[in-house]
Amino acid sequence: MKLITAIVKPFKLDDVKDALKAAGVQGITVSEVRGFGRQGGHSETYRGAEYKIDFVPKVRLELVVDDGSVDAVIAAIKASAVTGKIGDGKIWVADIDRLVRIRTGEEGPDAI
Amino acid sequence: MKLITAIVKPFKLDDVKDALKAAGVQGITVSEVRGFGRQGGHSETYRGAEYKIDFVPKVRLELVVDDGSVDAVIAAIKASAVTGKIGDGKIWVADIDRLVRIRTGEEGPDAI
Amino acid sequence: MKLITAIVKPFKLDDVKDALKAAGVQGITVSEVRGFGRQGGHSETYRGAEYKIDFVPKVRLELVVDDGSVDAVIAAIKASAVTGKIGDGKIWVADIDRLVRIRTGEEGPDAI
Amino acid sequence: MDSGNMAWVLISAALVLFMIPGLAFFYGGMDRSRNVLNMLMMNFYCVLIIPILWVAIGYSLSQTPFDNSFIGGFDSFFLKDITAAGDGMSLATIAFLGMFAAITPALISGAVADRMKFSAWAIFVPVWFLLVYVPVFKWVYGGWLGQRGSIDFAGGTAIHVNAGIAALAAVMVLGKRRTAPTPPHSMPLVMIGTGILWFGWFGFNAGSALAANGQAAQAFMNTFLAGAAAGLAWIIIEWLRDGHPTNLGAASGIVAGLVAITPGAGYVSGPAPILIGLIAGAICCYAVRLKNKFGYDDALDVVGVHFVGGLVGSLLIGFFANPEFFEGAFDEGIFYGGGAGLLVEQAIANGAAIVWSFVLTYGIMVVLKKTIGVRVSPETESTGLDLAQHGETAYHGAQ
Amino acid sequence: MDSGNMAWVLISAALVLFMIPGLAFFYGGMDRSRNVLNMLMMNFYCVLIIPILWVAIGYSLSQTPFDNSFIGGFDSFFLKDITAAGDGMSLATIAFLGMFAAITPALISGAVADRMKFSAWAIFVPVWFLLVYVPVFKWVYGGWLGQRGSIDFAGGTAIHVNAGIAALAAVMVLGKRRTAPTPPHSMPLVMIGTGILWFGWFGFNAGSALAANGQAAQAFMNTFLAGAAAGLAWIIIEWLRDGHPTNLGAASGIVAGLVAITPGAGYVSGPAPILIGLIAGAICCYAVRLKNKFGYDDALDVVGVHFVGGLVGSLLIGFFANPEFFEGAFDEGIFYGGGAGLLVEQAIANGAAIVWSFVLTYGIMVVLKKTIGVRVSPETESTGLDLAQHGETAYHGAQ
Amino acid sequence: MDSGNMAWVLISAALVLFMIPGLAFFYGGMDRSRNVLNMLMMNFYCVLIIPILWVAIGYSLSQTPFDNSFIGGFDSFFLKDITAAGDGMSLATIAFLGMFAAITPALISGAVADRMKFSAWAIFVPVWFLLVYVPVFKWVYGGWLGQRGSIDFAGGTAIHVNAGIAALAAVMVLGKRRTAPTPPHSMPLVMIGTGILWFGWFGFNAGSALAANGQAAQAFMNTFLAGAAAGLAWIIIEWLRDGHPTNLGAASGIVAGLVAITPGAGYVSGPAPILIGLIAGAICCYAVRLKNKFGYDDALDVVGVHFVGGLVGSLLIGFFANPEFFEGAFDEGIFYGGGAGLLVEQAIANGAAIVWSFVLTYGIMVVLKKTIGVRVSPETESTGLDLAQHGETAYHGAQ
Ligand SMILES: Nc1ncnc2c1ncn2[C@@H]1O[C@H](COP(=O)(O)OP(=O)(O)O)[C@@H](O)[C@H]1O
Ligand SMILES: Nc1ncnc2c1ncn2[C@@H]1O[C@H](COP(=O)(O)OP(=O)(O)O)[C@@H](O)[C@H]1O
Ligand SMILES: Nc1ncnc2c1ncn2[C@@H]1O[C@H](COP(=O)(O)OP(=O)(O)O)[C@@H](O)[C@H]1O
Repeated sequence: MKLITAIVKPFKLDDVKDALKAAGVQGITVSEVRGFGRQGGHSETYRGAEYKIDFVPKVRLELVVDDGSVDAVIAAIKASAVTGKIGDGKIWVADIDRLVRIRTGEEGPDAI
Repeated sequence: MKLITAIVKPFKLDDVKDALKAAGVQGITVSEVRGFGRQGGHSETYRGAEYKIDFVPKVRLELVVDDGSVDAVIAAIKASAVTGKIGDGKIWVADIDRLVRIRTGEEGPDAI
Repeated sequence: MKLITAIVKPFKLDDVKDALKAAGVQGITVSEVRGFGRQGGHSETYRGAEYKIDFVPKVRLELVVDDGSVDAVIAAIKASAVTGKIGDGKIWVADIDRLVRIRTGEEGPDAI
Repeated sequence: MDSGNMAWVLISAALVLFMIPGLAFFYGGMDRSRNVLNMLMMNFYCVLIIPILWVAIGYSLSQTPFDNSFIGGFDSFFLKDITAAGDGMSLATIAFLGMFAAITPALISGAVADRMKFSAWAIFVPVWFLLVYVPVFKWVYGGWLGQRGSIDFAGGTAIHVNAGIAALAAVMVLGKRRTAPTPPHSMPLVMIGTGILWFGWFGFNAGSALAANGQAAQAFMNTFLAGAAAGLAWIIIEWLRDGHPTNLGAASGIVAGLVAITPGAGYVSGPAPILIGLIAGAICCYAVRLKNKFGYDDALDVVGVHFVGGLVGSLLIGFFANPEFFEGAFDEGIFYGGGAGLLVEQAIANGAAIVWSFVLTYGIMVVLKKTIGVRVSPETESTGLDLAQHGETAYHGAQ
Repeated sequence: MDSGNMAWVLISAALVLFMIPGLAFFYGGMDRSRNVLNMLMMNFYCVLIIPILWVAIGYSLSQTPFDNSFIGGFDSFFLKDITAAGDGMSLATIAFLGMFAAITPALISGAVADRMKFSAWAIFVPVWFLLVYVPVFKWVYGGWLGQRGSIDFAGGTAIHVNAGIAALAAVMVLGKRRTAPTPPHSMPLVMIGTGILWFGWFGFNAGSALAANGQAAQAFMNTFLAGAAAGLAWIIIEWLRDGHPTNLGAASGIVAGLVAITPGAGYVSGPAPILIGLIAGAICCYAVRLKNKFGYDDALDVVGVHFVGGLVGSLLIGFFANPEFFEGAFDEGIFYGGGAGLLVEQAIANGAAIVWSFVLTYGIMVVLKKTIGVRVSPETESTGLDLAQHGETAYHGAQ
Repeated sequence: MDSGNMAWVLISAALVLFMIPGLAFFYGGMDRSRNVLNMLMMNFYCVLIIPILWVAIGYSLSQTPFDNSFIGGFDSFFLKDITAAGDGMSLATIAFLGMFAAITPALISGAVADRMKFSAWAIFVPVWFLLVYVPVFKWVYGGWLGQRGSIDFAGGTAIHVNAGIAALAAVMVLGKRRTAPTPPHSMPLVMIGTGILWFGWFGFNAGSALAANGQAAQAFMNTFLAGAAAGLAWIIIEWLRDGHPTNLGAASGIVAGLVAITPGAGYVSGPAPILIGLIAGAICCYAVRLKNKFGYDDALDVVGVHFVGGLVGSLLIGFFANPEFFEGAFDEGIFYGGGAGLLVEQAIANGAAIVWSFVLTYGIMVVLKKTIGVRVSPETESTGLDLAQHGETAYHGAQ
């Protein structure tokens, strides 16, 4: 099994979720994060003083999937999260040894 | 060393923490996340309009443990986080190459 | 490629970010987390009742880097995040199979 | 001079001023977190620009000479000849009315949320004030609509119907949001706004007696009862229909009831405010869903609450107006044996205000659209107006 | 008619209305984030249902005929014969008193936080109002307790002691929360509530003079000083005992001082309000810990602050009552040479209110428990009342 | 007795009390989330300690005997001989003035944010009150500065200039923050504070007429217009200079305008308040940047807004003072043909206040620094004052 982590633009979350659903994904864990990258941050001005905000809001998705689904999931995220503008985010994949469903104790792909 | 990630119901956090403490765990990192899964979301109604909230609040725990502790930790989480109702969450385990304690520079299991 | 995860004290975030920039890092994803560890929590008192707060605020950084940069990045984080006081945090490293830049579809080290 | 009346008008004016941030929080809490500052700014902006315009020219055009029927003149340009000398009561009254002038365009902001360029809003507000608010105010208070015999105690027609129908015209030109509506980002902020609004509304309605007298007491009592009754009606319907009584329902009902009692606040009595509240609360609870049927994107339900609530309340005067309060100056309500005369006048007054406000607002918006544009870019709509339009972010978390 | 008195009573009534959201925020901020909307709703609900009941029947039963000793009648059913005619002062006064009626059950909400079914609350409030508030109010104001010679200027016995002891009875039936108490989810919201409460309390206390006169000025000054002194006492004790002066301590002390000065606000003077504030602040600072000793789960310390603060303040009148303010209508306080007579009357009045309120409240809660049930499900208690009871969530983050 | 005046003074006093939490939220919202409670506490503390000191000794020292020029005496120690008897107007006035006494040191808190030990603040406030506020207040109101012929209607010199320059002295001793300034942690909280401040300021300024008369109406109108004009000026400058009109700009401009109109509120009329607002808004919009040039760390711009705004407003009286309001008691303003006499007196009055306040404040801070210390530890500065100084955390998220 693999853990796919994706960093996307916050306003794309709904699109990505729908695309993943359509691709058959049954579980996702999402968190609010802030990203620093090529996109650069922005500046805000309060009483004429500029504050450089280096970190911009992003959303982070984590999905555990079985090995065979990785390509489809990545494709779905790419298609739904892309705007073509800098800062669209990343997807990375890591190996998972073990997965447990807490409710039933099931392990492995059954637990996905 | 292994990185154990667990997604649990927010109101179970204290129980899980206590169980992990009892199991000898010395460090946990926790974050607020939102989960999408079989549990489904809920709907909220504002001025008669229904809003489907797909993501429900969850808590995410990360623990780096030495290889020998994985089973005990998983057992502790399972026992303390379970309600038997859908949405209890997942536990997954990944391999860690290296662990450093920032304060001392210690590495490996000593740094846990 | 490697995924470096670091847990640091919140007020050190700016220093760490600057150190990582200086070390040539081009992307970081940051999240607010709460940590439980040797540092212990703190207690707060409301109307004379003590509340034990076990989890203290921490910041979690994630960076995907190529294998050759791991040491430099760890060194940069260590140097910039250390206060010498308990609770300075951890750094851990895991293996990444695959990395995709959503905007361009680039994969591997090019996508960093 | 009567110091009690002065004290009452002054504190009432302050209460109405306080309603403007109250409205901002009521709307801002309902909005999404990346647009809340734009919402607050649209409201606060009204109370920066309108006061100046009001004393410069608005008061004059909308009131003096008092016997003009359609529009005033320049007699009181910059409050010429109106001083604190004598009892200062006219100065106090003008300040009080200035608060109404400021809050009326602010009401519209809720409809255009999430997509209107602030530069367009910055022009819309003063232009709308001069072309729509000022003449309608004149017609209703001393002008032809008032002279014909319609009643509007504290601004049902002149303020709520007027702003409510303008909101509809504005969103018809503006178009729908590209992003889906979201649940309120902060219900506590909504409730802070609601609390301030109700509190301030006692000044709005009971202050409109322009004296601390029996009519003020009646308007006060009515403001208390109608807000309560409408809030109750709304949550009961919700409970039966949707399964839950909600905070937003209570808040919306309270506001709907306050809107509905506004036109008749000083002219109805006994159980009338309760009935008006119950009716308005129930109707508005359904009216806020009309936008789905008709397809206009009134983001925070300005039409469903202010237009509908104001219209319902204004027409109900035709039934409930108690002649005790105006000694023959108007027809009594149907329930006091007055026949349909007053009801017809109420309909005419609202009809005239609706037509004028709708047409002019539509026109102003079209001109703005064709010139500087009225919508932010799709990207700004996605990423938030606060940062793009104001260079600010509402909340900066852990620091 | 005296327009100054009218202005003062009206603005005071508005101030008391504003206290209800203030109380909601004070409690809501202290509550956990998944239950804050339930807390707000319990409070706002009171000001939807009680106003209607108050004018329908509550005022009549609790006041007219004025010479009844135990309960009024139906003479003023739906405010029959009470109109704005003449000076309208009685209408204003009834509105003012209606605000008190609305806020009293709201006080109880803080005790039952985190576990009470909203449907049970929705029935509890009107029933409690009719069976407990109305008679106790009558007894104290014009009824047998007042006739015997006890003093309650703005509602120490009738409101704070009454609601405070009811809170105790309610939680005894309701039982303890299954979840551990949590620190306040938003201290800024608590402080917003505190600010509004203190502001509004000037209307509550000084408005109770029902005129803008010297007694009102004295009650105003006392409300200022007692709030300050009690807040100061509380944070000093905290600083010495716990190592830190806290915002919640300041807020709690202020409220405790305001509660304690309420019964005597118009009857004490000189340094008395400072002493009453210091004493009440210190006692309540310890009293909020009693629940741990006795094992009742008064979530947000309604007993420790309102019952204890109200009782302390009411008994202290027996010492501090200055006859200058009532010319023989009551015994003077002990420090004015009056003997223990007044103190005894204060004890009797509070004793009677305590017994009646406790017993009836307990009974109402038991009946509710046996019929529709008073507690939410354990699951709702774990996952939050806002969503389960109201279908709403207080905060929707980044959108 | 005039009940209208009494009603007006009492409600005005309540409004000023409400400004203190308003100020706390205005400042607290601007501060970072880990220090917001310390900011709130610094403000609330003022209204716990000062009221007691005010009636104990402050009023006496700063007013009676009225003909003292430099400092009062002990005649009114604990308000001796001042009772509610007669009309109670003096009691009401003393409560009203007590609110001013409480808010003045609170203004300083914004400058010392993020680094001052609360224990040092707890001593600073009462000492500063006695050594700085009390004498300057005496000099301005009835003392030598007033006798010479300077004007300060509602506290431009005595309050804003006084607190503003004290803020400068305090931060010079305190030193700069170790941590970089941060953007406001909650702009909605800032705007809640702004709304409350403007609302309350009508009591502050128009209440200072101490009667509900024409002068109060004029002060009210001026408070409305100057706040609006200054807010408008600020956001226009921002829009042109920085590219965006901001909420914080609107809020800051409103406050700057309110500060600037305070000294002349009851003595200027016609378009003067608009001009004063525009000028003050524009100047303060630039003045808040001075700290960068001169290197003092005035965290939340107390100097740039209160000192500069107060001074500008006070000097502009020299131009705009309308003799109609004081019948020869002072020189008329230059625009009324009065020559530079009044302007010179204004300069002298402010100069005297500035020197006294700066020197004494500097001295108090140095003594505190050398004894108990004025700064929190570097670690506390990094990790937050709320937890270290108050054992509290502002927000507890999902629970
Ligand atoms: N090396 C990296 N490791 C972890 N997160 C990264 C990395 N690079 C970028 N990110 C995340 O992806 C987001 C987008 O990256 P950015 O460089 O701005 O643009 P792009 O995705 O177009 O390359 C960043 O805000 C950050 O959250
Ligand atoms: N494949 C997955 N990858 C990542 N997180 C998942 C996955 N499936 C479920 N989760 C997380 O676990 C939570 C519970 O999952 P759910 O399917 O609702 O019920 P259950 O845990 O009983 O199977 C989800 O809300 C989500 O946060
Ligand atoms: N085994 C672990 N797994 C995951 N996170 C940990 C672990 N141990 C510590 N942490 C994180 O690191 C933080 C600091 O750890 P702590 O034990 O307090 O001090 P130190 O870093 O000095 O060893 C914790 O608050 C927690 O967030």
